[in-house]
Order: sequence, then C-alpha cells, then structure tokens
Amino acid sequence: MISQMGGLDGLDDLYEAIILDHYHNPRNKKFIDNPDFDEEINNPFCGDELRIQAKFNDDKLEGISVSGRGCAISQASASLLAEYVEGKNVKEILNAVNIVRNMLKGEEISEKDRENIQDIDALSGVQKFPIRIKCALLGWTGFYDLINANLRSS
Amino acid sequence: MISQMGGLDGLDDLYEAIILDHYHNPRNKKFIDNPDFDEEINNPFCGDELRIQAKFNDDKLEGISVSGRGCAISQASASLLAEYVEGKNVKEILNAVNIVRNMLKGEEISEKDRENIQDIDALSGVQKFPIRIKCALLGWTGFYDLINANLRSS
Amino acid sequence: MKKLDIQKIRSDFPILSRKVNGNKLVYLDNAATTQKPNSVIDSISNFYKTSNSNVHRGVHTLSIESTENYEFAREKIAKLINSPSPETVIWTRNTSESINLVAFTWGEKNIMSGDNIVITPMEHHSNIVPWQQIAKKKNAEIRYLPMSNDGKIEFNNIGKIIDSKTKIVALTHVSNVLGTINPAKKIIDIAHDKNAVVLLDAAQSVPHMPVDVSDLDVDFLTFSLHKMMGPTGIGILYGRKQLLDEMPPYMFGGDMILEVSYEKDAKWNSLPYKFEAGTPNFADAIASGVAVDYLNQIGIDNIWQHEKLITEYAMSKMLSLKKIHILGSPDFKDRGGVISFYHEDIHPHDLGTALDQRGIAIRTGHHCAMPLVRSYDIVAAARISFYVYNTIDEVDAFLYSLEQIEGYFTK
Amino acid sequence: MKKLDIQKIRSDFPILSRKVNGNKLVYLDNAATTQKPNSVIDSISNFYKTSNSNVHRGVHTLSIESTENYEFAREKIAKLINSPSPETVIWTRNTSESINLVAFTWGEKNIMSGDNIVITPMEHHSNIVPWQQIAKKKNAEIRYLPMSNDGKIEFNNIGKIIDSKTKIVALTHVSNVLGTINPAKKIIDIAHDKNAVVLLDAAQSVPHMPVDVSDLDVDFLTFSLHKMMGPTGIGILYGRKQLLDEMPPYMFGGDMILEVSYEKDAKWNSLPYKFEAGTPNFADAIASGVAVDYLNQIGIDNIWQHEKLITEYAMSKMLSLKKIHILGSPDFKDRGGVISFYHEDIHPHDLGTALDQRGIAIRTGHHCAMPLVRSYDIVAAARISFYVYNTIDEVDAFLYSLEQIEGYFTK
Ligand SMILES: Cc1ncc(COP(=O)(O)O)c(C=O)c1O
Ligand SMILES: Cc1ncc(COP(=O)(O)O)c(C=O)c1O
Repeated sequence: MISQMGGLDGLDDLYEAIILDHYHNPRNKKFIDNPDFDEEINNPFCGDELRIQAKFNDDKLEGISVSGRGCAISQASASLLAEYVEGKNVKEILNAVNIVRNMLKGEEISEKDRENIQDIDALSGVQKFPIRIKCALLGWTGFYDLINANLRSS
Repeated sequence: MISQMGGLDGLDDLYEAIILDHYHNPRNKKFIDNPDFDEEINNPFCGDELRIQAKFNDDKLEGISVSGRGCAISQASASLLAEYVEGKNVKEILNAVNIVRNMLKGEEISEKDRENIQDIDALSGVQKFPIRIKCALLGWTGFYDLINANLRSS
Repeated sequence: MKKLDIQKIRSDFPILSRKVNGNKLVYLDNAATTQKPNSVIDSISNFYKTSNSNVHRGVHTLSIESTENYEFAREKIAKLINSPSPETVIWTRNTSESINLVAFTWGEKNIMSGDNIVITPMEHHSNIVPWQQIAKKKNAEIRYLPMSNDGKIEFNNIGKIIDSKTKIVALTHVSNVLGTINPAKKIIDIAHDKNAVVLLDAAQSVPHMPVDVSDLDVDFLTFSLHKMMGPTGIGILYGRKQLLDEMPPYMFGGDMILEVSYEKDAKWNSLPYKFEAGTPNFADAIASGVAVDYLNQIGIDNIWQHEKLITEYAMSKMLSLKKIHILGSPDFKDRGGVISFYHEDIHPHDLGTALDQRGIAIRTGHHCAMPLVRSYDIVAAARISFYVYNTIDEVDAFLYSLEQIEGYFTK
Repeated sequence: MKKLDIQKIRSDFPILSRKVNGNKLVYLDNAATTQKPNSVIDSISNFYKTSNSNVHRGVHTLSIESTENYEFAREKIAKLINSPSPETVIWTRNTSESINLVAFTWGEKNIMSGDNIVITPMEHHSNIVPWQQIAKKKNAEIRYLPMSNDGKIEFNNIGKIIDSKTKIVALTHVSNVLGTINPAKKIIDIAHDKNAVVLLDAAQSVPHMPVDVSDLDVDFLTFSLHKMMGPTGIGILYGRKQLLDEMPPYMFGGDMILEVSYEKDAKWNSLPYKFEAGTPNFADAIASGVAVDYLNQIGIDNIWQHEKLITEYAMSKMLSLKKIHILGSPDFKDRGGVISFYHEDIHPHDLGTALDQRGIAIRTGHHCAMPLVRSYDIVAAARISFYVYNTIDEVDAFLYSLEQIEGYFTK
C-alpha cells in the first residue's frame, strides 16, 4: 500500500511553465566569435555548470551565449538571463541582477521593476524553495561578477 | 538555612581508626643505609607521592622505609604496607599484595588470608569508595613493581 | 534469522511519524546520517538530568558516575567490533577525524619520501584528501587500485600497486556511492604480505553488518556513530595496540597528559587517553553505547538481512526503468543498502525537490566522492540508502513517485 | 542590575534536585563543566525527534531544517561575542581543539626558528602543551610572563618578554585555578604594538561575563559550550577573518572541500567550513544556540554580578579560616567565581570525599594546571567554582561541612 498519493501541485510554484520551457528549449546557445569574455562558472556542490560568452559594443551587450548542464532551475534561469540581457547596457543589466536577487530574497519588488523584468518574474516562485535559490542565482550573480571582473578593469 | 546536616558517619568505612592512626603516625619513616633500591612512585593525577627504600638479605626484606605526601588513604596504606612487609620474604610479600588487590576489587577473601594480613584488613572499607582504590593500592602495586624490576633481574 | 517486526522497530523512532509536505516522512538518506531511537535520545536527556559532570577529574559522585558510564560505553563499542581491549578504541568526532588522526600521526611518522599510499577510486573525500596532503608533504605517491566499470576492485595486477614501498592501504569497506562491499580480508592479507598496514573506512559497514577487527586482522578501523543510530559528534578510531602505542599524540591539552612542567617536555597519558585531549563529548559517548545496545538487541545480522532484502527489491525494480541508470554493480548480492542513480532527463536536484514534495528524503549531489561521480561523466547523482526501519512499502512509494515525477517533467 | 530569582533559575536545572548520598546536590564544580537547563536538554531531544538530518548536503526538508538551525546557532554565538560575522566562528569539539587548531595551522605557518611564543604561568594544560610542541618543532622559544605571588601578571618588564620576535601571546582570560581576571585589552595592545597576535583562552570568561571580540580587538578567542550550560562536544574558535583566510585547513575530508580530484590538489571551501571536516556535531551545535538564548535571557551581566556576590561572600568567610589557604589574590574584586585552596592538615582528596558524603561536589587535583599548582609547593588543591544557580545557602553548607570535616579528621 503506497501512502504517498498526494499530487505534485506544490512543484508548480517552482517549475512554472516558462521555466520548464526555457529548460527544455534554452535560448542563446549559439557560439559567439571574438567574445569579450568566455568563462565557466559552477556550483561544485550541486554540479551545476554554465559557460558564458559575451560581446560588448561600448557598454552595450551585443551578444551573449549561455550553455551548460545542471538542474532545471539553474539552466532555465540562465536561459532567461541570456534572453533578457541581450541588447541591454551594463547599467540595465546590473540593475536587473539586483532586482532578481531581491526578488529571490523575498523582498518587495516595485510594480515598475516587475514589469521591467518581464518573463523573469517566473523565477519568483523559487523563494518558496530556499535551497534552490542558489540554483536560480548562479547565472545572474556569475554574470554580474564576470562583468565586474572583465569590464570594469578595462 | 543549611540543608546539609547529615553526619559524616558514611566516612567511617573509609577512614577506620587504624587508617587515621597510620595517617597521623606513619610507621617506618627512618632512612635506610645502602638500600637495594630507593625510588619514588606517584600518581600524578592525585599528586600522591611515595618514596620507598628497601634492603633485602637474600630474599628477606630486612628493612623498609616509606615516606611521602598525599591523601590519608595513600599514606596510611603505605604505612600499613611498611609495617607488614618488614621481615617477610619476597613470596610472602607478593602474596600479601595479591590479597590486598583482591580485597579492594571486592573479591571474597578466605578467613586464613584475612587473618594473615592482620591490620591491613582496615583497608577493606575502601571498596565502597571505588575512586579511592587507586590511593590505597599506590604503595602496594608500586612496591610489587619495584621488587620485580629490582630483584628479579639481578 | 529472526523475522524482524519492522513496525515495532519503527515505533522506536519518533521522527518516522513526522509529516513532510503533508506526507509521511520516507527517510532514504541513511548513508548520510541515520535516525535515532527513543532509547538513544532519552539517554542524552537522562544523563544531563541526573549524572552530568566532567570525567576523569573528580572524587565526587557525579564525576564518578560520568566516568563509569563513559568508559562502559567504550567497552560496548570495543565488544561490537571485537576489539581485543577497550583501550584501543579512541573516541573522535567522526570518521573524518579518525582518518586525519591516523594520517597525521602514524603517517607523519612512518611515511617517507618515495613511499606510496594506496587507496581506491571509490573513497569518500575524507579518505582521499588527508592522504593526498600527507603524500604531498612527505613526497610520497598516491596510488589507486584499479576498479572495474561496475565498481569492483580488480586484483589482476595488484602486486604491482601494493608493493614493498607501500606503507598503508586505506580503503572503504562499503562504498557510500556504489554500495560495493570490498573484500577487506583479501586486501588486508595482500597488504600485510608487503608489510603495509591497512586502514578500513567502516563508516558504511559497521552500522549495517557484523565487522570483527580481530578476525579481519585490520590495523585501523574508522566509523561514525551518527550513521548507526547514535548521536552526532562521535566517531571511533580502532587501532592495533602496538601501532597506537608508537604513534605520537594528535592533539595536546588536558586529559591526554601525565605530567606537564613549565620547562620540560610533557609526558603522555596511556591509551586511549593519549588521543583524547580536552573535555570529551561524554554525553554523546554514553548515548553511543546505548545505540550499540539497541543494534545488538535487534541483532546486526538481522539488520543486514533486512537491508539485503530491501535492496534486492529496489534494485530489481529500478533496473527495469528505462531512463534510470544505476552506478556500480547491477548485482545486488555484491552490495550494501546504497543505490546511486541518475535519470537521463531529470537532474538529481529536480528529482530531490520533487520527491521531497512527497515527503521522500533522498540525497543528491556528489556524495563527498566528487572524482568518482565525475568518472561516470556526470556531476551529480541521486542516492537512496536504507536502514533497518525502511520498508518495502517505502520503496514502492519512492518508485511510484519517481514515475509520477517523470510524467511531470516531460508533460 | 536586575535582581535574579535564583530559585526560579534553579528550577530550570533538573539535576539540581538530585540527591547525592542522601543530601541535596550542591554542585560547586562549575569550572570543570556546568549543568544544563531544560531548554538545552529539550533542544537535543526535539531535534532528534523532528528534524535530524545531515547538514549542507541535501535538498530535502529535514536537511534544510537541520542546516538552517545549525547556521542559526552559529549566528547566536557570533552575536554573543560580537563577532563581525558568523563565518569567523568555527565549531570545534572543545577549547583544547580550538587552541590546537591555531597552534598547528597558524603556528605551523607563522612561527619560525628563533621566534618566541609568550604564555603565562597560570595556563591550563590545553594552552601550554600545544605551544610547547609547536615551539619544539619550530625551534622557537616559550616565554612566560612574570606573575606575582598572588597570581597577577607583572607588567614592569613586559617589553623584554613580548618583543619583536614574539609571534603570538596566548593567555587565559580568567584562570581556572587562581580566578585571576587578566587585563586582556592591555596585553592585546602591547602585543599588537609588537606585531604579535593574541589568542585569548576564554573558557572561563565567556560563560560568566560579557566578552566582546571586536572591542577587545583580539585575534583568536576560544571557549567550550559545556562550560556555559551547553552540551558536551562543542567548542568555539573565533578568529580574525584575515588570519583565518590565510591559515591552511586543520583537518581534511567531507564538507571542508570545494573540489577534489584524483590527481590534483583539492580546493578548500570558504570560511567557516574550511575548518569543519566531516559531519559536524550539529545536534549539539543547535543546542549550543539554545544555551546562548538561555544565558541572554538571564543576562550575562546579571550572571556576572551574581557570581561576584557569591564569590565575595565565600572568600570573606574562607579567609578567616585558620587552616585554609587560598591560592591567588585575596581580593575578591580581582577574580572570577573560582576559589582554589588547601587545608593545612587535610589532603584535598580526603576533603573531596568527605564533602561528597554531604552531596557537595568540589574539584580536587591539579586542575589541568600542574606546573602552576606545583609552584605553590603543593601537588593538589581543592577548588570550588560557581555559576548563576549557586546560592549563599550552598556556600554556607560548604563552610559548615568544612568545619565538621576538620573535626572528623582531627578527632
Ligand atoms: C582556562 C581553561 N582553558 C582551557 C580549558 C579546556 O577546556 P576543554 O576541556 O573544554 O577543552 C579549560 C577547562 O577545563 C579551562 O578552564
Ligand atoms: C564511506 C564513508 N567514509 C567516511 C565518511 C565520513 O564520515 P563523517 O562525515 O562522519 O566524518 C562517510 C560519510 O559521510 C562515508 O560514507
């Protein structure tokens, strides 16, 4: 007799349709020629891995490629990142990273910010799964650090 | 209001009159000329210390001196030892050590053995204070080891 | 073999009636740490409520009671593994500390430049990194015994690996990833032939099956009480007396000394105290003795038989699942109650989160065996691991949920 | 200062209503280890009954709860000592391990031939022997700060002792034998002027008085939870972040690594995990947080005031006893709640046994400070030591019994 008969509805907060879509069909995987940087970031504890290539024109992100392997959250979140940041300037990108960070920390997000980040709002359910926040943030904070390390110095 | 008003009668098992007498008036403290051995033994945890000098004639203990500092039990027991073993031969001494050991372990002692050890019987109450058995044994096992180390080899 | 009344056993473990996300907890993460029966939990409370006092230090009643209970627990551990005497059983914090102790006292003294240390590819980090560090320091070499694809040590050319320059062979008795039960006695004999000593990491064996240090003739054995119904904070190092006697101390301080002076070198206390500096974790040591009592009451043999049964059932079902790949031998007869696996399409973390929605606790990640997991060309795996309180029903709940989750992620 | 309701506090400690040899327990051995309130005891049971699971390892609910509780407890400790952040608070087994950790990682790296290590004559063995060992290994010198007859550090010629070759000054904050409270801040300033770091052994201070690492500007601070109402098996090392970051790990294994491979060197995890190898003693760490809650609820300041009161009372009475000699300063204002003494005619062990007949638990022996005790030309001393649950009545019971015992042994 199996006692664990409940549904899996609780999962829907975490795996919104948009997330599963990005997980199954990640965007911006095409390789980029002559990127400004091309680096790997990972979370060794989970084994989530991402490779991020980025090419800037002045401070505008002309092209980005994100590929990797790992859990649905880390990969979908990175795909959302790639889709969102392309064409944005550095300030806009860093601003978006901060909004995502705050959102995942469970902080109040202004209506304007929420509109601003569009599809990324789908990540907001991750809050309810604190252990998975790191997965959702991997690409965002990694990209943030890469920009700071590779652009600010030059 | 002091609640601890009970008597100290429970102590009488440990500190029999003979023990307190030996503690206050230790026997065989005179120094010995040309002893066969003259060594210090101690229990560093309690700080009990004994110095034992012994002079044998063949295998008969001609003279013994025991001095030291430490608790009533260790010092009285060593004094009882000194008084008892003088004039005995090695076999008798080792036998007495074994009787004392067994007695303190709480083993049955034969009527004959008990008569044999005379005053030393006063140590039997130490059984009830297991933590103090080491004190009572210090001189006995120490002397046993010294005999084995100094006489058996020669 | 006695037929165990698993429901009765389960009722001794209060946590097993807890609900997680609305479902009854199904705890399948026993290789990480096990749950505790009431008797162990009560032992800790009762001790603090009645006898708590520092050990080896006082003539007062509480101190005497503490010390006696503490040493009595050591005797129970000694008896469980058939150690020739309690003084060769050292209390540590965990298996990791036990291994470090050996590496940095015995190893520090005995491993020289040009020597080698033999381990296996399936070791826990705790049985890899200390050896890598001492090898580096001593300019010694780490060698790995070859391992077949299904996770078994290969013996063909073992004489070329364990050789006259081998000082120690350190291997796990049961792998916490593959479940492989290594032929300890065979390896011990080979090592002894070359005058090498053997450390057996028994973290996954002593809790589950009879282990006899005298019969194995092993030199060092390490395990953790928290993996065998005991409290956290207690590990064991068993060592051969002669080796322990010759080893320098590991830590220095109160209790492990005989004499200290301002100017002269200190003198060390005798075994086992030489290796136990400072106030020991006596409350948990005493509860560890109670855990051993509980295991003995069920019977280690019975525990082992029950786990074989469950493992066989789970393996046979899982082997038939198309998208599930099990690490290690497909033959359940070769293994302990540990099954690591991955799903072709679902990442272990997603699986772990989804199963948790059903109250099913499994482990995901590298299982502190990163190089091994990576050797299967994956970065993480899922793992279920059993103990005597697990049931066939729980395995069914797990399998049923697995199927549902597959549906969820591919819908 | 709030007037404490000591009877109410006592009712939180179940062991205090125990009888010993027919008398109510009077526990005056608090410097060895303290008793535990119900909240701490219950924390351990409740944890095992509801949330037990290994930390930092799983995505399942129990593991998340365990990890959160464990890290939350670390935050409470950090706050208690005003550490700038929780990551500089390392869980160890006890003070002894904390000191060994510093001696054999920081010391191993920074102490060179010709350097010196400054300690005091009133250190616990745990703060002597590790330094003697590393000094011997490194061909460094151990220097002792001069101490007056009444147990105070003398500052006259301190500049000749703490000099440019001094790498570390390691001293006790409060002596577990003399009760002396050392002027930590003054010594830290002097040491820092010479670019030496300071380790403060706070085993006898943090449990009893406010200690603020940021205000003291101390480099390392060590203490044990079992001496402050917490469980056995938990010690703390606080360290300045920069120093901890630069130190190599102490033990190697699970949890303290970031990456391990078969062939390459492992990479270490960040603070505090770099120093926490293997499964930590998380159940007791969590209960340690509850002990801190309990202390805060009473108020560390209030605890300190209460202990001063009792110590003053006991000291003033004992100083008038002809045959009793107190070690250390006769001025209670200079001391914590620890009084070591000896009786001219009665050996401490006999005193200890006799008091135990009355249910009064005191400590006798060398108090893990053998050279200090011997410097008073005795081989053992008796010690009473207080905590917040002790009362004036208990002191009276002790004094009354002392008088009776004097009669018994001289009758
Ligand atoms: C001043 C001092 N330092 C160090 C220690 C050692 O503490 P632990 O035994 O918990 O390691 C003690 C307690 O015994 C102490 O009083
Ligand atoms: C095989 C093996 N060795 C060593 C360890 C380390 O044990 P601990 O974390 O208790 O130190 C474990 C458990 O994690 C293990 O499974």
